[in-house]
Amino acid sequence: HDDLAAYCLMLGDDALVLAQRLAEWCSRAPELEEDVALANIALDLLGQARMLLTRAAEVEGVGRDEDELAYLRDEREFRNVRLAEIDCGPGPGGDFGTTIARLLVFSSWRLALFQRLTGSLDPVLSAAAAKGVKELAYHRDHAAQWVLRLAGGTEYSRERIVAGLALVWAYTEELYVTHPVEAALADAGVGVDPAALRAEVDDVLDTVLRAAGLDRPEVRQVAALAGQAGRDGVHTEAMGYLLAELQHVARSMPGAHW
Amino acid sequence: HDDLAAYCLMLGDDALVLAQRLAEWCSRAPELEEDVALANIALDLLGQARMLLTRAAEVEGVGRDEDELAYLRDEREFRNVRLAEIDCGPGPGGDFGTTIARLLVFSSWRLALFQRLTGSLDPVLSAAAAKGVKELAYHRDHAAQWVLRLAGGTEYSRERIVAGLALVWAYTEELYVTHPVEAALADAGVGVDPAALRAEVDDVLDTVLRAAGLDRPEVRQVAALAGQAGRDGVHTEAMGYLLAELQHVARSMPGAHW
Amino acid sequence: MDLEREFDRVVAADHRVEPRDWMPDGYRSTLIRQIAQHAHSEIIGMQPEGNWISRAPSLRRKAILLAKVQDEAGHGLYLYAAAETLGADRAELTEKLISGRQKYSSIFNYPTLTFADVGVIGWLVDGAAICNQVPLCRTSYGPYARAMIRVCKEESFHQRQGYELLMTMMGGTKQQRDLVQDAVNRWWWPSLMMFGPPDAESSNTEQSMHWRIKRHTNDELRQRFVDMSVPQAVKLGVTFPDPKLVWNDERGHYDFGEIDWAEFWRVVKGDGPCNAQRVAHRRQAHEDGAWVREAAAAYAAKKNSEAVA
Amino acid sequence: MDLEREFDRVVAADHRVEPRDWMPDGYRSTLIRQIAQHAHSEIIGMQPEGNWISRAPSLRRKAILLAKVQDEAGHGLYLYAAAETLGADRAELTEKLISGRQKYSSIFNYPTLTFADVGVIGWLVDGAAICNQVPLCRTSYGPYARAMIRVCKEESFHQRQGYELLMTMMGGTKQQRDLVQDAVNRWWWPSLMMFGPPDAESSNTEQSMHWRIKRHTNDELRQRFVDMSVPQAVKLGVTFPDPKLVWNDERGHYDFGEIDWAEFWRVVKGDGPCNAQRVAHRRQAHEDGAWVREAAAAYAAKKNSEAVA
Repeated sequence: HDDLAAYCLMLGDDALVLAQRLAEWCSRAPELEEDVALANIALDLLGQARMLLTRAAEVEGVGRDEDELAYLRDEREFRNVRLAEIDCGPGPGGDFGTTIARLLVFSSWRLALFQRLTGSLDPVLSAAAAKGVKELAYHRDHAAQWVLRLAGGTEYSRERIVAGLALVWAYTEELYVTHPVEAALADAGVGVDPAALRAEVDDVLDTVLRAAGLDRPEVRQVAALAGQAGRDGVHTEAMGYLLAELQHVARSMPGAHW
Repeated sequence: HDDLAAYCLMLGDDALVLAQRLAEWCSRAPELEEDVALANIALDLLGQARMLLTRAAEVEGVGRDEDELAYLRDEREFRNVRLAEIDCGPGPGGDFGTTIARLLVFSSWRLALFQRLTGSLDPVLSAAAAKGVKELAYHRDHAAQWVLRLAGGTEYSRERIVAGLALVWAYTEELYVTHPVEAALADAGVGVDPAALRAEVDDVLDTVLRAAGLDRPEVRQVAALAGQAGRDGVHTEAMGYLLAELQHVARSMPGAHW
Repeated sequence: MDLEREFDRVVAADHRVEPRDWMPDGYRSTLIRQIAQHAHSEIIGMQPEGNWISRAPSLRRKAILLAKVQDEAGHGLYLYAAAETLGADRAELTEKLISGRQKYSSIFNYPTLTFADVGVIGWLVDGAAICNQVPLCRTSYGPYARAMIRVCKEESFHQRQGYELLMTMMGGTKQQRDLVQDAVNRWWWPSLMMFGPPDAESSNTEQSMHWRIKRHTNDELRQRFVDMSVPQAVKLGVTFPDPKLVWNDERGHYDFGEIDWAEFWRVVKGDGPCNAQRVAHRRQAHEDGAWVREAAAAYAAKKNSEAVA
Repeated sequence: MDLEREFDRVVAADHRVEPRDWMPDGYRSTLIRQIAQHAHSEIIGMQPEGNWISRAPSLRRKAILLAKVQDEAGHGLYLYAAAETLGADRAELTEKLISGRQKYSSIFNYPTLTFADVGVIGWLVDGAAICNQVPLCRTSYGPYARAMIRVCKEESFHQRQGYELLMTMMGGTKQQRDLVQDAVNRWWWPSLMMFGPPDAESSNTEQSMHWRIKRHTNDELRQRFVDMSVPQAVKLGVTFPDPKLVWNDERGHYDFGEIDWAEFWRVVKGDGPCNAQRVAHRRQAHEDGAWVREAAAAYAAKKNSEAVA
């Protein structure tokens, strides 16, 4: 049960944190259609996060709810992969190309994960996965379309998507590292071992890159800290600022209901 | 007493909020000497803020201290002028030129204010002012030197300081608007009526601009909201984000002592 | 002249003018300006509420708010599309917005200071917008009327969500109730200004009424909004910051105090708390996105020429 | 050869070599590299702690932290100045840092995850730095030795402040105590790595000892640090994450577990959690500031030529 709660937090936090990042684009996208599209994707992920955090709270069974998990946990208790939290723009850490690059990698990975998760013995996880698979397929296709456009658009846009892919690629190794919780739940038929996703995700990404005429980035991975990374609550220094913004109002008004 | 506490908050918040902004430059300044200088100025202002908030808490007499005032007030309770809070860089809202422009205007204004405040009948205010005057004279001179260098440096640096001055100038009117609390305390010989500072500050700024061969910016003022601005707790939308960062750790750990 | 007579007949009969129908130049240009300003308002209107998406204090409220701001982008899109049916060019309209040559609703030149503002904007600002917009669902120009039907439906939904947030907050802590009252105090008068200047000072009204682009005067709509809002405020447990607000049995309406028209005109003319900020934000997003739009256009052109070849 | 003999005599007698004295090329280049890496470490070291200035949870701690990070900038300045007395150029050294051709202390390639890290960096990281640096106050090159006297004095002050923060936190809530232990767990091993590889694998040590640039071996200093830190940990109420850490009566020292040298070399070679981030941050600041430095130089040149004319 502890493992299941922790697992729901992992998958829930991935979605929550990336939704928070994508929502930063709202009113800042390159065109209105993209404002709508990125908000849609953020909303899908927020919906996934809510289902998963609610499930985590339920399984945990100490009376917390999705909001207590989202707003009252400290940084070290968040379990998302670091790829979800880094600033890929519109902040100074990135731009639209970086955002698309992350979305491509993240949604390809999560789609492969959710496809397997539809067979989970946990009925809530399998239902969440079944719903999520459709959404994530759209997110991935949206990102892939933009990779093609940016790679095949202007010289400058090609530079930008190449730089964006290089930046986010440094966080890809972490996606395939099996955490003990994931290993245990995969054995139990409840969760998915991320190491098993690698070949499939690589294949998807290679297909997109090939269609775009791009090489797979060769970059140094951002290392874990003594073997620990996002799944262990070891985040990048960007995470604290993200949480400060996410949580400030909620933490400022103890006892309030919304 | 309520007025005196409110007045100490006004002057304290001005310093606290600008210190927070200036400290953002730490490790990001154009040269190491400037890292040191901006940190020094931020430290001076932080020291002023601590004296004034402590005095506000004392006068208020309900058992709060400087930290409760800094960390547990909501945005609408902060009393600083909006000039102190706007993003003048290193964030996307500005650059070094904008930062220097704000520092010039702010420190010229505050120096004139503190010079008069040395005669306050409140012994803590007069002592704080006496200490602050020396600091602010240095801040102003530092900013003025940079205005000369940027205006007389390269074509690009001249453009930047002109743009920076234009940006901050839109918040100058507010500096001379007399709040009822200021009026009451000025009458009582405790505070300073900011309206009385205008001629002197204008004169200082004109002198610097003339030496730099720059024109006084002619820009629209950022209006108050139905007559209310920073002194009434009506801030710019930048303020909430600043407070989220300032307060997040403190609010996340209720009951902690530091 | 037959064309003009036919146009007048269609309009007078409350039928719809469609894109390929003949229409007077003044009708076309008035409509383009009005629809564009309406579209701009939706787009600029994303900012004050968008300001709270990252900080919304519950996940449910975050989702509601994000969806609402997204709807505003959608409304902007329908409206720009309606303007395009009249021969306007969206890129040109955007240029006019970010260069300050075309206006948007002045209400968005006020800042959102707390999360309660999100609720009050839903209740009062969307409420006022609906009062203004419902009649436009029957406006004489077909594409505009149809866009407005969709917009109004979604706006009503937003208004209910805003009111529901406020109800929840009023049932919460004292701090929450204080935030709601504070937000109401700040947004009430600007909401009344949303109906535009008093009829006596309003230009264009007569011609627009004739063309059935407009169907009620500013003062009529403002009165309707006040009459609707007062009982809602009572139910909510807040007061409006107007000592002269009182039921007038004789008129069968609420009387209310004098609006600060000097403030209204200052904000319209550019001197509000956020005018410069709102336009700068939009311009920045537009400029930052230029390379992406260029890439998309270049890519589409390549694909087209490949398809042809 | 007289010059070399005189140099050897001065060094052997523990006197100081001064900038205008003759010195061997190897001595000069070794010193420049060492002083530059030390300066770079101070500058990069501003980042992990600077990360918490805006969020420090009390005004007193904010002031202490800002002053400390400012001191680090100051240390960087003294040290670059010391390197310049050997003929190095500060701008070139900076180029070497931001292009990754010169290193800085690997400890700064770890992230600061909570405010407790600020205290632990003060206690352990500054503590280890002091162990390394105190002997440098007697190093043979005069300007370096004098810079180190000032640096060490300030570092000791920082170390006490860090320890005092941790004492306060340990006397606080359970949440605070947990943060301290968590931070100690993360920083203990990297702190031990600060003394460099084991003597058996350390290059340059012998020559540097001969030149009195270095006065103790890595392992000697590491042992001194461990022996000093254990009682401090006891007093604080935290444990170090090393089951093999135990007093050895025979040696009169604490024994401790095997350091993960593979991790050490990975981080040194660029594969730490923050290597890319730290250098990118420095490069960005340097590039963003280029126009300001150019302006200052252009202005100074104009003033000079005016003074001449």
